[in-house]
Amino acid sequence: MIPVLLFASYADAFGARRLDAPVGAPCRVDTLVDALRALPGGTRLPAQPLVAVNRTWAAPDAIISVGDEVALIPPVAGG
Amino acid sequence: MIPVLLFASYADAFGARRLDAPVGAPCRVDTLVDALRALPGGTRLPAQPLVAVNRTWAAPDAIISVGDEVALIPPVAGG
Amino acid sequence: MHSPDVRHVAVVTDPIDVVALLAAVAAPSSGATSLFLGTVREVNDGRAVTGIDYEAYQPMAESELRAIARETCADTAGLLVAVEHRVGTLLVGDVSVAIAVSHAHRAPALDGARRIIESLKQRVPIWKQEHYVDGDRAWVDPTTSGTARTA
Amino acid sequence: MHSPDVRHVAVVTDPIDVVALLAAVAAPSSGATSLFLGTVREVNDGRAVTGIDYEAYQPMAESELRAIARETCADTAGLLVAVEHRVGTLLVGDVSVAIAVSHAHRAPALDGARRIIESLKQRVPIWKQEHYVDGDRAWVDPTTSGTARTA
Repeated sequence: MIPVLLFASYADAFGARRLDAPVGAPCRVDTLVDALRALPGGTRLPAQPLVAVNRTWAAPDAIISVGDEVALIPPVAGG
Repeated sequence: MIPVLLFASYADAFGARRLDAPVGAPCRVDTLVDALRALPGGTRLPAQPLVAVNRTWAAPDAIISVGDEVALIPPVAGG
Repeated sequence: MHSPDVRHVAVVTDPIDVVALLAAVAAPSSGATSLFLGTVREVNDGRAVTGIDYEAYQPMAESELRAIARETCADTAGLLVAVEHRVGTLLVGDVSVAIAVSHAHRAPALDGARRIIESLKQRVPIWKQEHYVDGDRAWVDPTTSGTARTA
Repeated sequence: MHSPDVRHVAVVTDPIDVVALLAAVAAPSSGATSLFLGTVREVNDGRAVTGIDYEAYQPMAESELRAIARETCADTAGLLVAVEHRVGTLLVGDVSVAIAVSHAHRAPALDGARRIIESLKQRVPIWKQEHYVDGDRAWVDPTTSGTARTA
């Protein structure tokens, strides 16, 4: 299980601000996203949601390690 | 005689903030400038100094009438 | 990465002190200062707005803001930058973001402020949920040029 | 020529109140505000400056500033503008000019402030005499990219 932080519309979609993705580390970012998509509310994710690992933007093929801080990032709308 | 307002480096050049140009109204702006150039300090004017008539930029061939507010404008440097 | 030209970066909940931000980029070497303010406006996409909830992934938002400020300063020697973004519930007229940039000359100061607000909107993890007069709320989604209605 | 979008234009001798200028362009319809400040800096053209005397042809300077503000607002619907230029003796760090522009969106607000400072430097009858550390003084002449020494 990999803990994932959720924000804004994604927190609304999953009904939580944090959840455990049913996948083990190490794994690729896109593997984590697929695991999240299978959870209740996961169908509301876009095709390629943004992910941050350790507070840095992560590509779909980046590797998540045990202990990493992982966040699923909705389309940003600051300013 | 046409009264002329002077500012900044032109006031320094003529040693006055206001003087009477030795020319009668009505006259052209460039005629006024030539008259000013003949006065002590007038050689320090550039080839085509800017002139304002009634607080509006005036072309060399504009006509100055009796009672107009005439100003000789050094290169502007606001901001 | 040490960067003394980035004078201040923060994501805050209190109202932004614009005068303090300007003071943060004041310097005897500065001849021009550009301040950009984002404010909550009463209408968006034709709907009457009463307020906005701003939410941030706080630590990443601050680090992204700081990275933007550093990159901007690195590309233009002599820039001084201070940035704050506010989160929480803001009302119409409230300042949501303030970007202060100073430089010896005006063009770099003006360009710097513009670059920072454009980058901020691209890559800083902050979100806003608009509150409408009819009680509806929606997260703003710039990727669809609109909003995703909730509940 | 009536122009309610030009909220405030003045050539003043007292210090410029930047907060008041921002308040003058605040509106529920505004989503972005751009403020430009010109400040006296300690060095110009490589010479150490202690202060600047600003002089204006006051009534024409105000009418030219107002014309610039009106033309800018006329070309971009929805802009709100407030401008002050200070004259008299200013010291290093003092604000000589402040231009506040607001709009629903950021690009017009940023473009508006830039246009006004550029136009101001072209056509508003204001002059500055720099005071140097060595006691010398000179009127700044942008047409020669330098200064005309006096005395």
